[in-house]
Amino acid sequence: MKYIAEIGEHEYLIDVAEPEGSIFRVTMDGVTWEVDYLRISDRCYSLLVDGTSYEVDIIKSVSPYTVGVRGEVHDVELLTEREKRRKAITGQVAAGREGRQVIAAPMPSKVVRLLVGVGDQVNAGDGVIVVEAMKMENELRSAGPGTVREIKVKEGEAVGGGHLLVVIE
Amino acid sequence: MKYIAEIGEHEYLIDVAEPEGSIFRVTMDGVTWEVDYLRISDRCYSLLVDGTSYEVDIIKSVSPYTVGVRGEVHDVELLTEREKRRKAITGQVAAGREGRQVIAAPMPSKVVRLLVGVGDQVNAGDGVIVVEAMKMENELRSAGPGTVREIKVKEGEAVGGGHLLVVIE
Amino acid sequence: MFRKILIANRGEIALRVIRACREMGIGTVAIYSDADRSALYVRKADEAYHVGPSPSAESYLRVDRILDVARQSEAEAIHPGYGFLAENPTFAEACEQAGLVFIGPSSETLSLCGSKTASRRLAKQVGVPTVPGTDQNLRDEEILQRAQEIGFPLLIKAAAGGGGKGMRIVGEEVELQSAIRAARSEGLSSFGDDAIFVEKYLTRPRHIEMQILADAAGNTVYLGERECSLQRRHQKVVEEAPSPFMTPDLRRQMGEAAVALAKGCRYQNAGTAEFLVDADRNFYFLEINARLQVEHPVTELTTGIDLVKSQIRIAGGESLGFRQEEIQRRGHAIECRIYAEDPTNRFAPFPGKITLYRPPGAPGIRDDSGVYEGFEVPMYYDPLISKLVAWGKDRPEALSRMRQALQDYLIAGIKTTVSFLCEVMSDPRFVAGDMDTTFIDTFLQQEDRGEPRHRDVAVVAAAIHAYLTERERKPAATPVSGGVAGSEWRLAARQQGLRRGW
Amino acid sequence: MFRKILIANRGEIALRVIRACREMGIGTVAIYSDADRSALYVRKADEAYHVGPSPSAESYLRVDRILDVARQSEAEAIHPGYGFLAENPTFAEACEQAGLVFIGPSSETLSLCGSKTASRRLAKQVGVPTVPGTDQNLRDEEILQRAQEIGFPLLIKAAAGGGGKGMRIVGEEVELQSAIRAARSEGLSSFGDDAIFVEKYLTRPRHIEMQILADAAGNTVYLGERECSLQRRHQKVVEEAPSPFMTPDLRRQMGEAAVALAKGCRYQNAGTAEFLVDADRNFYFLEINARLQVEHPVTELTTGIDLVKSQIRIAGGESLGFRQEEIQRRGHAIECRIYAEDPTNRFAPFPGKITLYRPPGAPGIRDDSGVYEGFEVPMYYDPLISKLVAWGKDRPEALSRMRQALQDYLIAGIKTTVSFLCEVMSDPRFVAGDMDTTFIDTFLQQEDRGEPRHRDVAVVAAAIHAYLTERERKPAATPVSGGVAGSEWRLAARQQGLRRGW
Repeated sequence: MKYIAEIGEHEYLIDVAEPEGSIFRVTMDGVTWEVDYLRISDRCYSLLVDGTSYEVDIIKSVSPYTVGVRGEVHDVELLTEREKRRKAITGQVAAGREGRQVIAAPMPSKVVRLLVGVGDQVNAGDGVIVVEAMKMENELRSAGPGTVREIKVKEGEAVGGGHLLVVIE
Repeated sequence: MKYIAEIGEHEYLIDVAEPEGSIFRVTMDGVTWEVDYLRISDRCYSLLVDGTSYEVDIIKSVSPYTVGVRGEVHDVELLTEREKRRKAITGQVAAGREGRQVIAAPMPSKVVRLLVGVGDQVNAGDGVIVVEAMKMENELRSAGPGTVREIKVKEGEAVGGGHLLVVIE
Repeated sequence: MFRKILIANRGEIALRVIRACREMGIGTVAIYSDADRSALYVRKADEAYHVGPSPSAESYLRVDRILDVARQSEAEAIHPGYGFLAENPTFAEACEQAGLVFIGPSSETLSLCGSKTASRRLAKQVGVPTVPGTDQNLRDEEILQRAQEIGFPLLIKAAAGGGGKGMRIVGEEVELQSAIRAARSEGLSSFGDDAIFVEKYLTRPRHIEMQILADAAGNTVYLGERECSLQRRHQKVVEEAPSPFMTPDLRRQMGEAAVALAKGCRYQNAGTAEFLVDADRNFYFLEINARLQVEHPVTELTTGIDLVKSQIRIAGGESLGFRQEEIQRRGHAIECRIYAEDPTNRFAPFPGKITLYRPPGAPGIRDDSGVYEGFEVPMYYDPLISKLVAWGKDRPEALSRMRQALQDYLIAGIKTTVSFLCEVMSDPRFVAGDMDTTFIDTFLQQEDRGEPRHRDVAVVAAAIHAYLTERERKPAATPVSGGVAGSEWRLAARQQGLRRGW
Repeated sequence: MFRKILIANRGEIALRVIRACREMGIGTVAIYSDADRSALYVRKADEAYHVGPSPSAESYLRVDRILDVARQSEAEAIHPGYGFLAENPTFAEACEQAGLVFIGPSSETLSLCGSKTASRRLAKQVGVPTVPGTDQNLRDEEILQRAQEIGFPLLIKAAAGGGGKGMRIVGEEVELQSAIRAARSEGLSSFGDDAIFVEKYLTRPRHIEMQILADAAGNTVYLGERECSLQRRHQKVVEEAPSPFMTPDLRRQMGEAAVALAKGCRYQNAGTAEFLVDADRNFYFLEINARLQVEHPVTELTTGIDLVKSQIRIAGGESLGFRQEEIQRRGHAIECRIYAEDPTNRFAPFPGKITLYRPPGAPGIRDDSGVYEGFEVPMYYDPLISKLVAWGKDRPEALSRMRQALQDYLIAGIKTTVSFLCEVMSDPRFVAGDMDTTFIDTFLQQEDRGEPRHRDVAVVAAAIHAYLTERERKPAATPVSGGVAGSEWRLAARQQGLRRGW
């Protein structure tokens, strides 16, 4: 199975061969790693690589994967070649639609104040909406210029994490 | 849903009504318990009964259930009426076959010595087979008199927990 | 002793009090809001009662409902924890009137400690220094005169000010006139009030506090200090005992000051006197926290005294049972507060469901946590989810244990401050014990946080996981081995087959 | 200090050593057999190498393979843990010859401590009492004479005996002649040898041991005793420090005896002198355990000294760094050994897969465990899976904490001794500190273990669980609420709907 891995600004070509028993051979940019693996639970692995022992936790189990290893946390985007092509196209489309922005609640919270109305012009950095969680207010800002197209919530409303709040185009 | 519960020498008639929201009404020998329940995980519940809080762990999830509550561990056999009838019949059959005994490995272990051969007569308390685990030998004995019908293992063999060792009739 | 105690709080501190009660054989009554039905402390209490919807104002701050539950459950005393109603004189009084013992100081003492003016007056009476200055409105001439007495640098503050507005630091006398004008004008434009006052400006002070215990007979002792200089938004993030800055002499002085303050307000139960300490080891009293502190475990680990059980015993009328000179401190303890906050997004709160939870455990490690795997951290309350505490025979040992414990602490599903605390624990200034209240802000401005070392392994692991996940989706394919599940015999056989013999 | 240490052991003690090394910044090399590929310590080590099949003789006892791994991984020292090769002079010597530091005493010292005769000789040399008697074959007249010297009660033992056969307790002189005849005859018929000897019989002695530390320069200190009288099949099950039976004077005497023994055999590193103590507080040396003891945590918690790190420092050539009079003990610590054994079936070993695992955590609680949820406890090794340790400012506090911790400890899938230990902790004789080496056998003969209190709740819970399990099997039915999963908003709404308003 071939993947393109993106981590920070780094990109790797990955080839995972069918495992033999407990041994995976993973080729990464031409270098082959021989990994003795053991699945401890759904989300935890014990990996032995040339004797070096790694306990690895898959903190987020869909791409971009979040991987914990020896106290470090890494976000790893893994794409098949087809997904990579699709992403490139989508990226172009998104770029073409210039600044369509969806502002979502970063965590479960309560809408404290709407700072804009439908039709308002906003610039990059302008405050759009204020949400509150754990007694802290959090002002969500526009990443770029645009016009407020939709407001999906009311003041005082409680929303879950990821809930759509405002659409700006 | 109606059950017959057996715990130690005690037997109870149980009726579990369909829950309303988080409230279960469970009738036990005519007395109705109102239980505010919350499932914490597959095997763990928080129960509030008239304000008293119980954290309950279902240690074994098939009947007889093993239930942990406030440091106590209880084995609870739960049968529907049909299962109860079936068990009564099976029990009679088993009793009718008088002393058919299956000796199984109580835990993963190694067979150290066979103390009997096929066709041997044994009495209650006679040693039948010696198994070893964690450097301790464990002699398994016959619960009643009979003749050794089958020996399913060899000396030196490693067996899993529950593995059939010897059949005595 | 009490037969039953109601805990008027939630989260880790409710659990902490429950544990103390269980050890003492005292029954526990928990209260919970809608959001906390699934909380760990509700399961661990002997009894638990619902007191209202999720917002605190409708549940944990509802004195009437809490007293109803106390009556209904026949509790004899109420432990308020910290926060919520812990320092509320009205609540303490309501308990007293309902015939319940409030585990804390009297309502009169709470009132005094809650008033900045009364506290300063108390300090003056018992001869404990406060930050020199005045909170009264002053005329320009008065300010010029007071500035001479206080000395420079000093602070000009708008009386109605806040959040840094209407505040001017004055380094030398020549700057004074213009600073007065600026502060008055900013006060007027921002708050509609040009009243100002002066206060001594402490350059990079340390925040050090002193724990005291006082019984009903007036026996009052200090248990040593806690260094709490590491703060963000006036919220403590790391505390330790003893302070690396402390000297035996200063400890005695500050301890005796704390005892004098406590005696001066007829303090009963556990309390903490907070001080600022400048680079010359002058200390200035700030206020008394008239309750159990969040960071009480570092004192427990160094003195061996259980503060919660002491609180309950004192409230039950028992005497302290030990004298000042019998208190022995040993070793060093550090506490890291684990908050549900996103360090990569200006520490925005991050409630949500904990999908993986693996707390550390090792010699010297204590984790006062209120959460578990599967728990939904509510958005309504303080983001503190756990207090990780490490004890060592000295500061380096405590630090090395804390570093390992933080590295082992796995919390997924929400963002937490674990990785941020990991970095703080390795900061050279922190390791040297060189900190003050500006430490965290300075630390956060540093860009260089070191290169990750295990990026490659993370990529390989992600690839293996993706491969296996894909295979599971197509169950027709050859089964993939390597799971823990299944008989160990098979595992052994497989591995033997794979390895070349020795 | 060493850069890398190989740990020639498995389970909880391997993990314990790994943690000490991590704190010291020393790299760790683990070894594992087939059965231990999935063990926790393998994941927590920096490196891990396979050394053979599951049986110890083919893996953890294979000196050649272990030294190969040490060379391959460039380890500089070997920590042997306890058991396996820990007290094997051949292994220690092989390490020395391979240029590796063996973290323990020299091979000569190990040889001496491993010989009962040499140990008794050493004790005589340094003037430490042993159980009076002789292990030589004696003629009848000699026995009559020695019996007078030793006093009654005494023990006649067949030299070739064992397991109680050929052994007679003699209470008074008149019984002596017939006892001699019986012992000789039983010896002859059972072992084909009528040689016998005499030994003083100690009525219900206590087993108390003394921890020592000795550095390369010969600085030797004692860290206080451990009470280890609670044993089953000569296996310790509960240990504590200090002993409830100890007096300051006896402690000093036994401590000085332990130091004299250690100096007498040029002991280096951590070691333990084991003694029997009779009701009159006479003590008799048994043997030196020339390694880290399983029960070392109770000494660590009372002295504040990390014994594993001390071992490593001493092996690295560092001096102790403290003198006898600087050692301060504080409070009380108790250890309960959690074995994978079935207390309802004569404590038969019970290996298998751990399906649920929830270790306790609370102030004063330390859990030295080597397992996790999902781990298959192998059948090949010692059944010890965890050591639960409680510290308190005094014995009652330590005990109350231990009771709560045991009650909170959930291990499912295998049988363990947790519930048995729970009962021991509440036994009136144990609570009173009145124990000796016969305690556990006596305890097990008691019938009355108290009525369960929560049988009804268990039945109700099982019924609810069965109901829900049945419902899940028929997904067409109305969905049943009550799960933690899902949005908390829904949860809140549901509960509000259900409750009558306040």
